[in-house]
Amino acid sequence: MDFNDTAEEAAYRSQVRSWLTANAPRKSGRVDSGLEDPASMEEAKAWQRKKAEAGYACVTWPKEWGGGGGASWQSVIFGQEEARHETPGNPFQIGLGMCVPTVMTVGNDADKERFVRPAVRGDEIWCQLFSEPSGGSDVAAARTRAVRDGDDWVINGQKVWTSGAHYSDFGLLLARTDPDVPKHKGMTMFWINMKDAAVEVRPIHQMSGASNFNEVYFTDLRIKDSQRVGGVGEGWRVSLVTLMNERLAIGGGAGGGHRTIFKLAQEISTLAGPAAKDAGLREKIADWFVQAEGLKYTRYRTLTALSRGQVPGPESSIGKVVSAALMQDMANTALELEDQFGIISDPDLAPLAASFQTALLAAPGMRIAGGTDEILRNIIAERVLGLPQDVRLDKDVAFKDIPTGR
Amino acid sequence: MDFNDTAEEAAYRSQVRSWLTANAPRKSGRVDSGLEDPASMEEAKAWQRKKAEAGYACVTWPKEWGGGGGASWQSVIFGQEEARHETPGNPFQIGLGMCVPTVMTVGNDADKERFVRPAVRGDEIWCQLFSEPSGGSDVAAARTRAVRDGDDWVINGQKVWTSGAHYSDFGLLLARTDPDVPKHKGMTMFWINMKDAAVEVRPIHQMSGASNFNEVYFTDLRIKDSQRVGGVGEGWRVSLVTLMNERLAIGGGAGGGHRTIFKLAQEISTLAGPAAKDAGLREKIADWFVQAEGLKYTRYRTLTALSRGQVPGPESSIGKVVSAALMQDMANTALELEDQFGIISDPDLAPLAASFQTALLAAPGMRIAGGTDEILRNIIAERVLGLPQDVRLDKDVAFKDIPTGR
Amino acid sequence: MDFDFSDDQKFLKSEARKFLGAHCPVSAVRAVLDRSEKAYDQDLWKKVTEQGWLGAAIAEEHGGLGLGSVELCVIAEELGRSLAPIPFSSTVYFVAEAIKLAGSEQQKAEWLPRIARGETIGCFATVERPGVMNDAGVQARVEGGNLTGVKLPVTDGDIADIAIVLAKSGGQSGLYLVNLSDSTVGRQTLQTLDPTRSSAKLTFSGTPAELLGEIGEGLSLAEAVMNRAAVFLAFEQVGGADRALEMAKDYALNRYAFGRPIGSYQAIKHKLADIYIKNELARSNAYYGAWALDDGAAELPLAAAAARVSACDAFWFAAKENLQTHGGMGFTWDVDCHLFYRRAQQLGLVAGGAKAWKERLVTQLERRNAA
Amino acid sequence: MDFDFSDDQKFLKSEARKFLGAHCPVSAVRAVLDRSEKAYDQDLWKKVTEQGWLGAAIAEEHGGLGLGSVELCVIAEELGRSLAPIPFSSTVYFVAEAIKLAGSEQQKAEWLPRIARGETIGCFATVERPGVMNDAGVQARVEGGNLTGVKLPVTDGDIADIAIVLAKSGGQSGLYLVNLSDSTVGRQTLQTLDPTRSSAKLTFSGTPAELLGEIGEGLSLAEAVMNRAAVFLAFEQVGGADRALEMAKDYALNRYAFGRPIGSYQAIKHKLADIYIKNELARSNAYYGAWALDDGAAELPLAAAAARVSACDAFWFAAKENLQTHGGMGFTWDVDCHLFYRRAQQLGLVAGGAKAWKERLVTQLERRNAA
Repeated sequence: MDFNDTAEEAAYRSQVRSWLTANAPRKSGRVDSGLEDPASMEEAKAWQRKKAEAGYACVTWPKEWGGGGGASWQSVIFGQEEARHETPGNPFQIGLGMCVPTVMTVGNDADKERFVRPAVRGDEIWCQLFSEPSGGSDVAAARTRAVRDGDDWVINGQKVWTSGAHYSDFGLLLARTDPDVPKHKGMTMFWINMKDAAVEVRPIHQMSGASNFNEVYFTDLRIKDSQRVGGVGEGWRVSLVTLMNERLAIGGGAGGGHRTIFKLAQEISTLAGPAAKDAGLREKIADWFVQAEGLKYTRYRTLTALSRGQVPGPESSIGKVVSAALMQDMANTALELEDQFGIISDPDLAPLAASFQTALLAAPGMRIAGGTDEILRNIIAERVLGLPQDVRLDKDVAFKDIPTGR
Repeated sequence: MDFNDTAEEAAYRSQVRSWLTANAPRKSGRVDSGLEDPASMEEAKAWQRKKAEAGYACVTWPKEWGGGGGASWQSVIFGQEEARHETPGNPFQIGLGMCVPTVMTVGNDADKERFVRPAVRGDEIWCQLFSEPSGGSDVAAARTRAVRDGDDWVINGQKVWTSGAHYSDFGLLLARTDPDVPKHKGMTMFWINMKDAAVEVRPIHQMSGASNFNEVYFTDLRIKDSQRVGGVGEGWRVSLVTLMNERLAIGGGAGGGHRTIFKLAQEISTLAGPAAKDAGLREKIADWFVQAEGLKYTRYRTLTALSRGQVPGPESSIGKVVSAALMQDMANTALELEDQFGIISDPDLAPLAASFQTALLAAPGMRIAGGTDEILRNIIAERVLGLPQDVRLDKDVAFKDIPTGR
Repeated sequence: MDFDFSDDQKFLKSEARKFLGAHCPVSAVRAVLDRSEKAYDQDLWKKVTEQGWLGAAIAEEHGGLGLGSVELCVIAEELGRSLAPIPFSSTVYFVAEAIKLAGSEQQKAEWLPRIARGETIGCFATVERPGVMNDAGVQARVEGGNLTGVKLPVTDGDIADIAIVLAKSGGQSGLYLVNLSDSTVGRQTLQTLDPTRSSAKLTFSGTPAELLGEIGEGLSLAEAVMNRAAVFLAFEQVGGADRALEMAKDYALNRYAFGRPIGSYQAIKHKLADIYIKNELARSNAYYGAWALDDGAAELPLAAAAARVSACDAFWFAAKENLQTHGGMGFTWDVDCHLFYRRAQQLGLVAGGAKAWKERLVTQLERRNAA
Repeated sequence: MDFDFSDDQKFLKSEARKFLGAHCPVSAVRAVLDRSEKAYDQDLWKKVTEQGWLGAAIAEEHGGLGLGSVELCVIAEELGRSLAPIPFSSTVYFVAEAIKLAGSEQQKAEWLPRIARGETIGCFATVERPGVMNDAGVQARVEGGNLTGVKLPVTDGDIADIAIVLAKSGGQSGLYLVNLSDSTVGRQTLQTLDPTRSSAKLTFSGTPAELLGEIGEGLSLAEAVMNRAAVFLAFEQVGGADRALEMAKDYALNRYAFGRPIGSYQAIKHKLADIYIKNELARSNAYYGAWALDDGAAELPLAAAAARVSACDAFWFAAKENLQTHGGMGFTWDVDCHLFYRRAQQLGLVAGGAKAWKERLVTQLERRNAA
């Protein structure tokens, strides 16, 4: 148990630091918060290219595919150091974290040759087309149809909750190729060109005002059979490869919130006196602090496992469950402290630039996107603790016969 | 919306008050907390007899069966007024609240003639023999076997969680008469003599030290077919009559706890000063208060419905869910306030005669006995809100083929 | 004892539900949400006026229906269910109640009939900065009958005709009645969490102001008004929470996942049972508040605080868990969950947040225990 | 960076688990619970001594193994898992740590070897009344080297050979080392929530007492000792919480209701997932505490408070929900759930309750934020 580097780690870290100091740009905006923003997208692509050229883009990937050919611990260190700089938004996460690794694991040689290097360099962006309106948490309920037509497939249907669809070049698509067999057996994975005219992307207007997600519609989208990723009917198994890679993407935490609410408390009075001295608030701050710190050190444990070359398990699911609820609770508490004033969401008037009002409107999405609280608890219960699945009525019947309530 | 009596109500209340003042004994002990306590049992029986003679024992039951022949609102008023006196323990509740009403609804004329009047007078006490070790929350999983033998039935098996089995004269027994049909169809209800030598009662030692419940074993207990309550195979439907009557028994609440913890807080310091001024504790007290008051007024609403002759629904299930959790939370908070001292459970040393330590050990039982938190939430979801039952794997198979994990 | 609405009150309730079902569908609420120039639903306001609801608890001699507070509670619950986007609470629960409570005969005769007729929209302006309403927070001053200062947020301040303003004169707090048509009044519409209820910053620069009640009693009168408003608001919150529960239930019955309705999963069932429990407790506490208000009982401050604490908890929980039950659809703009999520905050903050009310509740409890 | 146990530490952990599995089955804990004359498991104490665990974190020059604090944490976690009914925490986390922290060379040389050899059981006696440990609560007095006063509850006070007592002399607080074999010491065993860990009221009537550390530093030293103990206790709590989760899981897998294991119902699955989440957070916070302790880091007070707050929450939640998962069997005497429920309270209170530690945590945070 040691927070200090070994000599080898220290040497690598120092090399990374020098490079970052010399090369890291200042962030001028966030790509993933807006819809279309060519300037910040260009900035993001430029930064990715620069990292790729220095071997820092995908540190552990083989050099022949554009990666750094390095060890897991080097990837961890680069990530820590990069986080100390203001870098551009990252529209490459889904492609490099999930889609491209799937192509690398399951795809054919031509696809690997064609896609990996441009993705690492940031020249091409990918999105993941799994979720559907009728499916929600149930990815295997996909209804988007792919029908064989000679050497082509013709695709019709709709995906939803697709991050970055509007700026993506390619998409990894899970489609139903046989509705007459049980749901997990009748799907196939494909890659598609997002710029095809038969693909329509519509932003989803969220309650927070942002549009981080899209609906994607396919109308007679015609693709080649060579765009298949894995065998016909193997779509579910391929999707598991993709989703397993998702786990490895270790997200940031909800740390520091206690500092913000402390700042608020110093400016505000309760009926009994200064809010910063209010024992009720102080207890809550302590509770939030141990949760945020607990998550932080849980991530350190995961990073330790990663840097030892181990694959972290589903236990990293706890991060979002804890931090989303914490964010919602903290925002609500802050608004209670602001009392009548709390309703004001104008950043020029509300305390701390309305950060708690913003958090209040964003928190519901946090508790849902990327797996609801409920689904994540199922995952923990089943995959970590080994408890049985709930009774499944949808496993051994033809997909078209599964009850849907319609 | 009025807390005041109508003229008729006021007249009845005044009559009840005079009678109670003249007749109510001082309570000298609690029957239901101990195992064998002939003195307090005698006291309880004497009080019941006195009430029966004055028409106050089962206010709404017909006079010919020993009741008061009164209206629901009279029963409500009598209950309110009796609660203002220190009366003996009540070992009759299960009999008069659940078992005897079942006999009255389903039983034959001879049984009614034989049992109702003595029960009202407190001469005979009943217990309810439904739950079994393998069943738990699932009453229909009863395995106690009743096998037909000429004009008799022979009973073998075990019941559990039977309140008052040790002082009861009779029991209402749910037994399996046909294991080859689905679980809900193969049961039959009987009444049995608890003093039969083939019935063995063993107290259950609870973690709190008390023994409020028993195990009851039947070894070749032989009873007459005339002791059947309802038809063969009708046991489940009869048990629903019993359990529906359970709802009508309106329990007491968890009110007043906030007063006790206030008292504690006045004697104790936190790191920041007097506990009674601690904003964290004060917020909790407010939360507990609104829950306890909310329950109290919910009961008033139920009483209003009762006094209008309506049958209260399953919504009264909320009482125990709320008050048990409240009790556990309050006890834990009180112990945290007492800090290191909180571990002392000696009533002579611990604050407020160790009432919070006692509550801490009793609370787990409260959250379980009479329906766990989980089962009560199912009941609310299904019977109040109309949500579907969970998937049932035990409905259309022979009882003996239902998976039990053994 | 009779702890339920009377038959007449139940009839009023069912009529109110029918009326609002017809005249205040969610599309009417969305119209106010989506069109920033639309501060409230003027058609609905007119129709509500015609129903006589504005004057339900105003005496007949002042042009009202002369019903009791309980009847107003019945109406409030239905307004809460339907998220009515009108300045009802400001005008009726705050301003009319303040005038009934503290106004002179002349002030009552002048303003209550206008309110009952729907001619005058009112607003209640007490705070100027983040944090609870307290003496130190009152910077607005009245000198020589003229008010100077800034108040924000003021619900319906952008559309109101009159305001009741908490201000100080000679160091003592008072409530003042102010005609907002005066040219010295500045108004700026505020961006808030719930655009279906408008809010403004009001600036007074020597605006004529008329005392309501006695000087020195401003803060305690404001609190007395808030106690009354808290009970009515609790009914709106219970109405909203019930509707949120119904939305969640309907969705859970009709949305399928893994081949069965999500309402058959315990995670959803128990969540909805918990919403039901909180709603029932809130309803019962609100009933007690209604009784205390109608009866003029000494318990009102305690009963009002209990009603408010319970209702804030219930509506917030119901709104956020209804949204959660809807999954991805829940946080889109087009699905109605966020309307309830926003309104839960609006109602939870408009008379001050639950934290402050818990402190008020416990202070009352201490007094009662000491007595 | 390396935020995990080393291979050696993992080996120690697995050996400790095997050892306690063999020598501290639940039946050994029950023997102490059921037999009031049995204050602790003397056989186990002897065996633990032979393992060298008492001196794990005592320097070799003082007869210990000279391992680090992290190794002691590893042992603590396994002791917590097995609910070991021995005076380990009092003797090692409190008394040995206090002597290491504040003792003179002579005191160290006198007592640490005896502790390491298992000859001396220690106890830590700070409080006299309900509420947090503070200056006003210290009534015990030392005059002329003799201690007079009463301390309760004192964990292991009935079986200890020496006590470290918080008392005042000339109005200043100090920690005092007291030999309990003195005839002026009165001992009364207390009835507590967790009879598997004994506790006593100690009465001193002019008992010889030797200063540990400086006079005037008593309270701050006691807090420093509690910071150290809090980290070790957090590992015991995490161990207990993990075992409670395993019990719940095993029961949920094997208990059937309505034809399927109760572990297939979401109410149980999500409850157990929530226990897991709290346990993992507590483990991570405990790890950080262990590092801060071992490293002598300035963050120790904050890290210790975080470890304790998180561990108290986790063990209490795991213990009560494990019991709940067991249904009716859970609250019987014969099923082991209540042993964990009791121990969760014992460990949660023995170094002071979570509420006080939250206040300590936030005070530290304020200092850090100000720095």
